[in-house]
Formats: sequence, structure tokens, C-alpha cells
Amino acid sequence: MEQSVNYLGLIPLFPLLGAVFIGLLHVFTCNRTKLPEKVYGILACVGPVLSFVLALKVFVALKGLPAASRFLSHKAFTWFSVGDLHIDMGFLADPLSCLMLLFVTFIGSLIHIYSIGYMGGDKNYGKFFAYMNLFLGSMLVLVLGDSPVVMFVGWEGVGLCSYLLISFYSEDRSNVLAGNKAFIVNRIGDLGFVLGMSFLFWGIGANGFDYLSLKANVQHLEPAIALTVCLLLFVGATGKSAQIPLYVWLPDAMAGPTPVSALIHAATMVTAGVYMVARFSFLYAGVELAGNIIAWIGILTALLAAIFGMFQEDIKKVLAYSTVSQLGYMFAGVGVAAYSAGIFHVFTHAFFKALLFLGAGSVIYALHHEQNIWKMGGLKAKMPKTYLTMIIGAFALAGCPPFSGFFSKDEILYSALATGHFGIWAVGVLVAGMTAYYTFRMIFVVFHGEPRDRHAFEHAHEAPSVMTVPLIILAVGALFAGFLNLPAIFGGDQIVSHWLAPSLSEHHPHASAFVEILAIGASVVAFAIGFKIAYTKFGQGAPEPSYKGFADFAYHKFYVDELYDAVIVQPYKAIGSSIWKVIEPNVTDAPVKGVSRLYMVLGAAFKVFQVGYVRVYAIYMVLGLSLMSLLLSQSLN
Amino acid sequence: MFADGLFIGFAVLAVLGAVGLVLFRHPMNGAMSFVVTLISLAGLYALLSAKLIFALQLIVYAGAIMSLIVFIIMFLNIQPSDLPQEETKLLYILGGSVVVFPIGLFLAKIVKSLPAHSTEIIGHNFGGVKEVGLLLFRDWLVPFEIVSILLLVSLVGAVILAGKRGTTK
Amino acid sequence: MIHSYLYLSIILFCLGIVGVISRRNVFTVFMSIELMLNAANLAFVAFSRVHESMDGHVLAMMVMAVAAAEAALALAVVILLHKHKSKLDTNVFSLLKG
Amino acid sequence: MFEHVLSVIIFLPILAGLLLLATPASRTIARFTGLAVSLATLVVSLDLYMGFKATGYLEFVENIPWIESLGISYFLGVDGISLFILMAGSVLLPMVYFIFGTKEKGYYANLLIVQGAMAGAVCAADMILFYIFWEVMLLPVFFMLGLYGGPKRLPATLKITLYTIAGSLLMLAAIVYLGVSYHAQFNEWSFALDKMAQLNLTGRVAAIAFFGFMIAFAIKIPLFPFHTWLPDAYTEAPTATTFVLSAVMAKIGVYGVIRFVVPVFDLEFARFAVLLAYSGVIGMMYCGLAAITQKDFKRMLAFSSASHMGVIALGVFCMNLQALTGSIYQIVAHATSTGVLFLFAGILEERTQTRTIEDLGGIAAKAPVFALYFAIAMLASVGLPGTSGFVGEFMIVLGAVKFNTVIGVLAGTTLIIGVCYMLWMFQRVFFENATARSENFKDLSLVEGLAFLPVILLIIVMGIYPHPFLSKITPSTALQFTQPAAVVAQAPASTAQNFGLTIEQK
Repeated sequence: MEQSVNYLGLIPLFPLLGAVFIGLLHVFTCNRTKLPEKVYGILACVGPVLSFVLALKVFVALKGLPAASRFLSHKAFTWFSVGDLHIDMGFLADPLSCLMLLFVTFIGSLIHIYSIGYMGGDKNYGKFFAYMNLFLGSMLVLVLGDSPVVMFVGWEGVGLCSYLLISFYSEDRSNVLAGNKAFIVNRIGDLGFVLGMSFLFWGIGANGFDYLSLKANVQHLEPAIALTVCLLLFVGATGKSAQIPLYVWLPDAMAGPTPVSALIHAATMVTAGVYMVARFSFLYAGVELAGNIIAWIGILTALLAAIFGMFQEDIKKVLAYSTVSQLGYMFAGVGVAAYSAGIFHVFTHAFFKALLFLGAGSVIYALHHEQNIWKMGGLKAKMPKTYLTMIIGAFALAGCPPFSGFFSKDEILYSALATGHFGIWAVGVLVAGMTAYYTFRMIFVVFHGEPRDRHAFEHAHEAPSVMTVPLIILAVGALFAGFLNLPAIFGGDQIVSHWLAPSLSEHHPHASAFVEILAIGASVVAFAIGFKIAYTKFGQGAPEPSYKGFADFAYHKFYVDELYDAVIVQPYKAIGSSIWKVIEPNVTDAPVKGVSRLYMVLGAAFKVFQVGYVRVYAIYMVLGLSLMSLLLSQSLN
Repeated sequence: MFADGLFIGFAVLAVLGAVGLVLFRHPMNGAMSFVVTLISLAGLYALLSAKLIFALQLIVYAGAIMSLIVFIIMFLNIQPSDLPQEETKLLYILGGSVVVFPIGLFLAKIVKSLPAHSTEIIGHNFGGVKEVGLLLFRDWLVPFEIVSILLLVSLVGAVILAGKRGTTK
Repeated sequence: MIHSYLYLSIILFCLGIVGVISRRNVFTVFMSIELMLNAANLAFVAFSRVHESMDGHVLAMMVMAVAAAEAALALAVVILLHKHKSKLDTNVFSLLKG
Repeated sequence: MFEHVLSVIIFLPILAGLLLLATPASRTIARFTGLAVSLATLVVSLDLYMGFKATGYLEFVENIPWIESLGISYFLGVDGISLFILMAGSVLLPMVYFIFGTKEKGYYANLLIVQGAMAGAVCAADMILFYIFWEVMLLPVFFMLGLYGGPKRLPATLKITLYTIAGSLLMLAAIVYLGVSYHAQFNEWSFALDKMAQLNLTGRVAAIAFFGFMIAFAIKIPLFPFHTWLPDAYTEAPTATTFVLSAVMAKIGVYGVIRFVVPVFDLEFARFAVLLAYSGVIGMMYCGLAAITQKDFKRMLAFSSASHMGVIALGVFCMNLQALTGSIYQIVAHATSTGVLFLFAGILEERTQTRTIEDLGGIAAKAPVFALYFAIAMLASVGLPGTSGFVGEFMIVLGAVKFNTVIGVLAGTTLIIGVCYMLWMFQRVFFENATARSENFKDLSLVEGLAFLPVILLIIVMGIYPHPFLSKITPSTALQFTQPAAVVAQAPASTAQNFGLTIEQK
């Protein structure tokens, strides 16, 4: 059933080797003679492109197999083996990971190419590409890992790269703090992941801890343990994929360079949580309660992020919240057991969100690192290519038919409705409208109307072709990717869903055509309303609004960061400093100090007897002898 | 019978001498009293057939050591004011006796448990100069040499200590 | 009887102790120590007689030698003391006071 | 491979150290003697490592009667548990001579002696012999700390010395008790470990003896709440001493628990395991939290080290194969990460003349190689997969979850706590803008870079391909659960159930 192919391990290995090589090159040259940027740029693109080629090869190989046995695997070596715990450094390509593999390497390669232009002139050019390659390698390990533990390697690896890249402009303290926040919040999620793995192992891991064995043994898992595992793993997912309550790091993560936001914080890494849930679909499918919790958390995250997104002024923050919101959709999808719909949204989202970020990056690049949308305006004249591509991205994000986002989002909402999750569907439709609103609010403010900053506008110019070509390619993807999974009602046959079917344990809900039309109609109406409001308010240019009341509250993101700071961070620090300043010297060390004080007190007490007269010492001695004699006399009788 | 009489005589003298030593205020009186004890002890050694020890007790102890002590006492020309004021001497002695009593009692109990043994004067070979000397130089040679070194050391020490000039008077 | 000798030895020894702990006169204390040594010697010789071996005699000789050495040193100390303080009081030495 | 290879590893450095102390050698001679001897020891140790057959039992045994009337013997041997602590000492210590080149003769001599003594403690399979090495180990630390430490070294020296000796004396009493019990039960004298394991100990005295051992080891590890000597000692000690203390000596405490407490006091251990595990996990959190607020990076690392030791000790108390194996693996990983971080801290301190985190900044731009090394060691210390720190930590958490759910969850928080203080420190020292003190920071020299390289590579190799190492450890740890008595494996279930949900393996 499984087929072993050696080149599977090479897929992550290429970018990883690239990272090591570029990193060493950078470390040893950065303070001496600098290498030309071109060298780094070309070196950096080699790994991702090679991986993409191999990914295509994997795809072809899988395609050649019968649908039920589409598994390719490669066990590179035994990672560790202790007692029942046996973990191989193994890789598994099945339709699910193959899909991820394809778009991760594809978009990854494009963004690498784009970065050659975007990062031009940066003094840490080499470092950037080393991190990017390292990220891609880790992401591929995450995708290809054949057991949760190997996946965790990639999982943590991408977290590390995310940290390194967010704090890339490390001279500025706030950037580094954002990086720290991302890493720490991710680590909180990772705790859930590790504990989930532990419970899973003690439940059914003894007969092999790779996905195929786990899938085979899943029916032996006790329901209580299964629920615990599901929820713990989902905690891991909330950290990585920025869901309530751990979403707070993602908006701050925009401190990193824009290609990073596009690659890591939009297209790939943040969707790892969704991927993980889909990977464990055999487990989640059996625990409905966990699915419901996930779906609700997902859709509430979508709502919350959409609210925040409507009031942001930083172009990247708008996109960041839209990412959080879209991730919420994906979790809603996998939560209602529509795994293929969730994954399909991951897939389309990767295209249009990467596109939007890269477009935003192009704008930022043109305006010399200005990110506030209220200082932009009228840019469509200066940057036609960027404008056009971003418009496509915006339509896709907003879910306008026939752009890709529409099909994938609709698939999720339809599944929610079809499985009877009416509340989730209703909130989802509401969020769809909000999405359309904030997306086009951003587009109109940035590209339409009059320029608000005349000076910056004069100097704005279209980005070089090394940046625009990836934009165009992504725009094509954003436009057409949706057709890959065209539902039957539009005459399609859901290629992606069928492709993914062997990897996922899902049952497609069968609902009437009415439900399907209702879902589609609601989505379209929601989009139209959102678009209309955005157009009337911002279509012809508008002044920077001042927020009051709820809007102000939302503008400040409900003060969640401040709340976390007050409820978690500050007490944590306070405990730390009280341990060090109060508890350590007065409680923990007290017995030790007490003992030493006891000796000092005793010493002072016995000093009284040391009168200094020889005769008195002799008396003590004789007294002692006398007492001993008395005692011994007793025993002699 | 005669030996028992001698023993009782010597024993009483020895104890009296010792009591005198403890009680006399002036050291010279104490020393004289102590000499009585030493000589009585010499007699007791003789009763125990220890001929050599009997002689040594008289020559070394009662002779050399005591004359050294007496010489020093006289050499220092002790005035009554030099002597410590011991108003509570009797009290101390009484208290000391009480404290020491259990020790004595304990030792006495041990002695009591020992088997009885005669102390008849025995043959002329026991305790003579030749016999003890042979033993001393054959079996006890190393301790003997060590004691000789000890004596040398104390000799040197005494010379250095006593030879120091007093800085404050 | 041998017991009488040993009892006598005990009495002398105890008197020596009493002398050491209850008197402050340096000479008396010193001679009390000598008294204790003599009491020990008497016991040695007595036991020597019991066992009819002369090791006890040898030991008694050693004790005498030690006593002689001690006398020499102790008297030197007494001379020093008298030179410095003009006192023969053991309470003058109180350097060990804690 | 020659006979008495263990004796060579133990006594070569000790003799060389004593020789240095006895002769009026100059600093340079002392340094190069130290270097040569420690490298020679390393070569012998590597030879030993290659020849190690991973049977699970003691190998390279030397057993020579020593004090026959009491059954004390010169009994040495290594198994998978001790091998790695021995190797950690042999591999890591030569670095010190490369990096710190201008110290006094006594510094190098004491380092040599402590190396030998630690090897002795690890190899000893006779309790009295172990006790002797255990005490000898402390002496060089006492001298190095007292002579070459920081400004507040004297109170720190006094505290560590008295504290550890107090513990050791309890252990000595317990050892004597064991010897006497053995004589009472088997009518012969012996202090050999294998004999001791046959003892049948019950009752209150056994519990007291158990705690005699445990307290001695808990102080050395140091286990909460016996850790209070650590911050001062680690901070004031010269770098090499801190390195020795954290990288190897603390581990001998854990080793002692595995080697002497578990086989001999199996019943008592099972009885108190939950208590001890809580002590480990609370210590991890307590020291981790304390580390967050430190302003002095060396003190922060000291708390961090104590925090990690809590996790390592926890692995031993969980009484299952994965946790114990993970614990031993983590011992080595921790030696390579936190130990090396202490060396880096020493370099930082020497070059900037400060230990205050706030005074530094921007070093990553000035010294990329140093920053890279530091980052790798730091990431290993926070347990990132792909570095040595992950494998052990993962197995410990895994085992802890099996042992007791609450403890497992608490143990998992080490993932978060470690990251908090490490990232904060890394940010302030390596990122942001350079300060006056760090402006002229020089990167590692070629010699230093090459000296650290093997350890940095080891960190990565141990993370990516731990199997060869683990396959030498596992046979010995597996024996711990099959050999002495089945009670070790069975007791925890009944004990642990009182404290919460446990998962039964199907």
C-alpha cells in the first residue's frame, strides 16, 4: 500500500541546505567584504524551485496510483526509539500533503523571487534569505512529516523562523518585542500540541506513532482521551493559526518585511493549524464535540477579526486581520467536518492573500515604507499593474463570484448549513459582508480618490518586474484557482475534494439544491452589501475618519492586548520578581538561614560557659566524668 | 600481720599528706605535706615487692622533683600578698568532694569486682634493677627513647620559658 | 590484700582531683596533679604485683619521667607568671574566655 | 582498548592537577598541561565510547578489594547511564583551556582535579568509593570559587560548601546504615552497588536513610527547595567553575538518584515519587519565573539551569522508561546547551566588563559568529526540535503525562517559561542598538570559534540524529525497570492514582 520514494526527503532538504549555506556565507562575509546581492538572490531561489520541481514529481507519481492507495513514504532514519516510543524521521506524501506541498513550494518560490526586488539594498540581505529558506524547509517538514512528532519539528521550526523574521529589523525594539510575542504565544500553543501528542501516545501510540498506524488504531482510543487529545491539539492550532484566544500575535507580526507577511503570516505557516486538524481528521471525525468547539471558535475569530479589520489604518494590519478572519473560516470548515472545504480555502487563500500582501508590499516599497492608508490615495494611476492585481485579490478575498475565494468560502458556509450548524452559517454570512467592506475600504482608500500625501505620491512608481511578475502569476491563481473545485451546481466535479478524499475522513453532507442555492445566494448578497457600503463611503476618496464609541473600541482592538498584559503578563512578571525579591530570601532560603542563625545563637549561648578560668574547665570535665560514673554505676549493679 | 600494719601506717600517712596538700594555704606547707605522701608511697611500693620503683620513688620523686618544687617556692620568695585570696576554699573543697564522690564510688565498684589476690612479698627476682632494666631495654626500648626525647624537649622548653625577661612587672 | 592498695589509689586520686578543682594556688594545683600521677603509679605497681609481671614497673618509671618533664616545664611557667603578674593565682590566666 | 581505562580517565587528570600544584609551573605551562591532559582524557574516553557495547550492564569493570574487612572495594564500571555523564565531562572540559588562556596555575590545576573526581564519582560502583569521589569533587570547587570568584565570593563559597557537606554527611550516615543492614541480612560486609540492590529495606529507618540519600542529591542537583545556594555560587564563581557545576556536577546528583536511590530504595522511591516529582516541577516553574526578572545574565542563566535541572530530575521521578531515558539524554543536552551558554556568558563578561543585561545591545551585528553560536545554544536550551534540547524534554513530558496528568501538564509549561526569559535576554543583548559597552565587541577568534564548533555541531547532531546515542542509553534504562524488582514498575500506578487521572497503557 505504501510506496517508498527516496526523493521525498530531499524536498525539505534543499531549502534547509540552502539556508545553512547562505547563512554561513552571510555570517562570514557580513562584516567584511559584502557579496553582491545577486549571488544571494540566485542561491536562495535554487532550493525552493528544486523543491517545487520535486513536488510536481510527487504529484505525478501520486496521480499514477489508484485513488485508494495514494501514499508515498520515505523513512530517512530512526529518529529515536525508546521502548514503545518509536519515531522515524519519516516523510509521507498523500493527496493532502501533496496539495499543500505544491502550493507551498510554488508560492514560496514566487515570494523568494519577489523578495529579490523588495529586499534590495538591505544590509542583511543574506540573512533574510537564509531565514526564508530555513522557513520553507521547516514548512515542508511540517507538511511532509509522517508522524505528529516529525510534524512538530517543522511546526516549531516555522515558529522559530517566524520569530527571526518578525524581528528582522532588530534595531527597533518594538519589532523584536513583536517577534518575542509571536514566539511565546506560539509556544503556549505548542504546549497544547506536546501534551496532546503525549496523551495520544499513551492512548494508542504503542503500535506505531505515525499517521497511518494511528489511523488504523484510532478506534481503540477511549472517548474521553480522544476529546482531550483533540482539544489539546487544537490549542496548538490556535497558537499557530492565530485563533481566539491566541490570535494576538499575528497583527503584531506585521513588523517583519512584507514578503515575510505574505509567505509566513498569510499563505503558509498560519494555515498549519488547519492542515494539522485535517491531518488528524480521522481523530476529529469521531469527536463531534471537539469539532463544534473548533467551528465556533473559528467563526467567532472570523467575526472578531473582521470587526477589527474594519477600523485599521495600517495597510498590513488590515490584511493581517483579514488573514485571522479567513483562518477562522477555515477552522469553521474543518470544525463542521468539511475538511476538504477547509483545505481548499487554505489553498485559494494562499494565492489571493499572498497576492494582496505582495501588492501591499509593492505599494509600501513605492512609498518608501509608508504603511498608513490615510496617507495614500489615487495610486492607481501610478501603479496600474499593482492596482489591477490587487483588485483581483480583493475580489477573491471578498468572495465575489467567480473569483477563487468565493468558491472556497461558499463551500465552507454551505457545509455548515448542510450539517445543521445554522448559527455558524449566519455568522459566516455576516462576516462575508464585513470582509467585502473592509477589503474594498482599503482598496478605495489606497488606490482611488485624490492623493492625500502629494509629496509621496509624486515619488511613487511601479515596482520592478521581478516584483510584478510574481504578482501577475498569483493574480492568475487567485482568479482561477476556485475552478479547481467547482461544485456540481456550477457544472464542476470538485476535483480537489475528490483528490483529497483518500487522506481525509469526511462524509460529504447531502443537502437539497435549495440549501445550496440559499448558501450561494446569501454569500453573494452579503458581498454586494459590503461592497456597496465601502463604495459609497470611500469610493470617491474620503478624509481620515475619527472613531468614537464602538468604533473607537474596535479601533483599539477591544483592548485585548492591554487585557492580556494586565491579566497575564504583568502578574507573571510580578510573580517572577516577588519570587526573586521576597519569596527566595524570606521563604525558601529561610530554613537555611534559620539553621545558620541557630548555630550563631547556640554559639552565643555556650559562650557564657567559657569563663576563661582553667579551674572551671576542669570542673566541667570532672562534672562530666562524675555524671558518666553515676550512669555507669547503675549499669554495673 | 606486720606487713598489714605497715600498710595501714603508710596508707594513713599518705592520705593525711594528701589532705594536707589540699588544705594548706601556703604552698611550702603543702609541699612538705606532699613529701610525706610520696615517702609513704615509696614504702607501699616496697610492700608490693617493687624494689626498683621503691628506690626511684625516693630518689627521683621525693628527692629530685620535690626538691625542685621546694627550691622554686623558696626562689620566688612568696609573700602572703602574692597568694590568691581563697575565702571560699572550704566551700569549694566540699563541693569538689561531692562531685568527685561518684567517680570514686564507680572506681571502687570496679575494684570490688576484681578477684582478691595476695600481696605477699615474692622472690628476689621480681622488681629488681636487673629484671626491670632488661625489660625496659628489651621490650620497652622505643617508649623509653621517646620519653628521653620528651625530657630533652621539656628541658629546652623550660630553659627558654624561664629565661624570658619579664616586660611588665 | 590487693584491694586495699587499689582503694588507697582511688582515694589519693580523688583527693588530687579535689585539689585541682578547688584550689587556685598554682603550686597546690600542680602538686595535686602530681598526686594523681602517684595514685596512678600505685595502681600500676599493684597490678604489676597481681600479674607478677614487671611491665607496670616500667610504666611507673615512664610516669615518673613524664612527671619530671612536666615539673620542669610547669615550674618554668610558674616563674614566668610570677614575673609578669606577681601572682600565684590560676584565675590570672583567663585568656580562654569566649 | 586497554585494561584499567576508567582508572586512567579518573586518575590522569587528578595526578596532573596535583603535580601542577606541587611544582612552581608558570601559567602557560599550566594551561598547556591542562589542555594536553584533558585532550588525552578525551581521546581515552572516545576510545571507551567506541568500545562500549551497550549491553545495559556495567562494562569496563575494575573490581579490586580495598578494605577487605569492611567489604569495601575499588569497584569501577560504566553503563549507558553513567557513560554519557562521563563523556559530557570529557568532551566539554577541554574547551575551557582553549577559551580562557590567562588564568592562574591553580585555576587549571583545580579544573583537572575536578574533572578526575567527577569521572570517579560517575564510574564508582561501590558506595564508599562513590562517597569519596563525591566529596573530593567539592574541594576544587571550593578553592576555585573562593580564590578566583567574583567580589561576593566568600559568602557564596561558604554557603555552597556547608550546604553540600551537610547533605553529604546525611548520605554518609545512610551509606553506613546500608552497610550495616547488609551485614545483618547477609552476614557479610559489602558496599558494592549490586549487593546493595539485593537489600530488603522496610520501616521508618529505611525511609530516613532514603531521605539521607535524597537530600544529598537534591542539594547537588539542586532540587527545589534546596537550590538556594545556587544563584550566588553560579554567579560569583569563575566561568569555568560555573560551567563545571552546571554542565557536569549537577548531573551527578541526578545520576546518584538513578544509580543509588532507585535500585536500593525501590519501595521508598515509589512511595515518595509523586512528592519528588512535584518538587521537580515546582522547582522548574519557580526558578524559571525567578529567571525572568533577573538583570544579571549570569544569574539569569543560573536560575535557568536550576529550572532545567528540575525537569531533568522530574524525568527520573516519573518512573517510566521514556521519562528516564529522556532525563539522561537531557542531561547531556543540557550540558551542551546551558553549560556552553555559561561559557558564552563568561566571554561576554570578559569583553564588556559587565553582567547587566541592560548595559548591552546590538551584539548580533558586531559579532555574527558569536551570535549564531549563542542562538543555537539558546534554542537548544529552550528545547527547539532539531536541537539536542527537544528529544529529552519531549520524552520527559511524555513520561510525566503517563505518570501523573497534573505533573505532566505542569512539566509542559517548561516550553513556555524557558522561552520567556531567554528571548528577553537575547533581545536585549544581541538585538537593538549597540551600547557604549558593546560597541567594540570583538567576535570570536578563530581558535575560540573552532573550540566551540564541535559542541555546537553536537547540539545539532544530537537533535537531528539522536538514535545512536539513545541506543547506548536505552538498554541500561530498560534494565532499571526489569531488574531490581517488579515493584518499581507497578507501584506508581497505585500511588499516582490518588493524584489525578492516569492513562493506562493498553
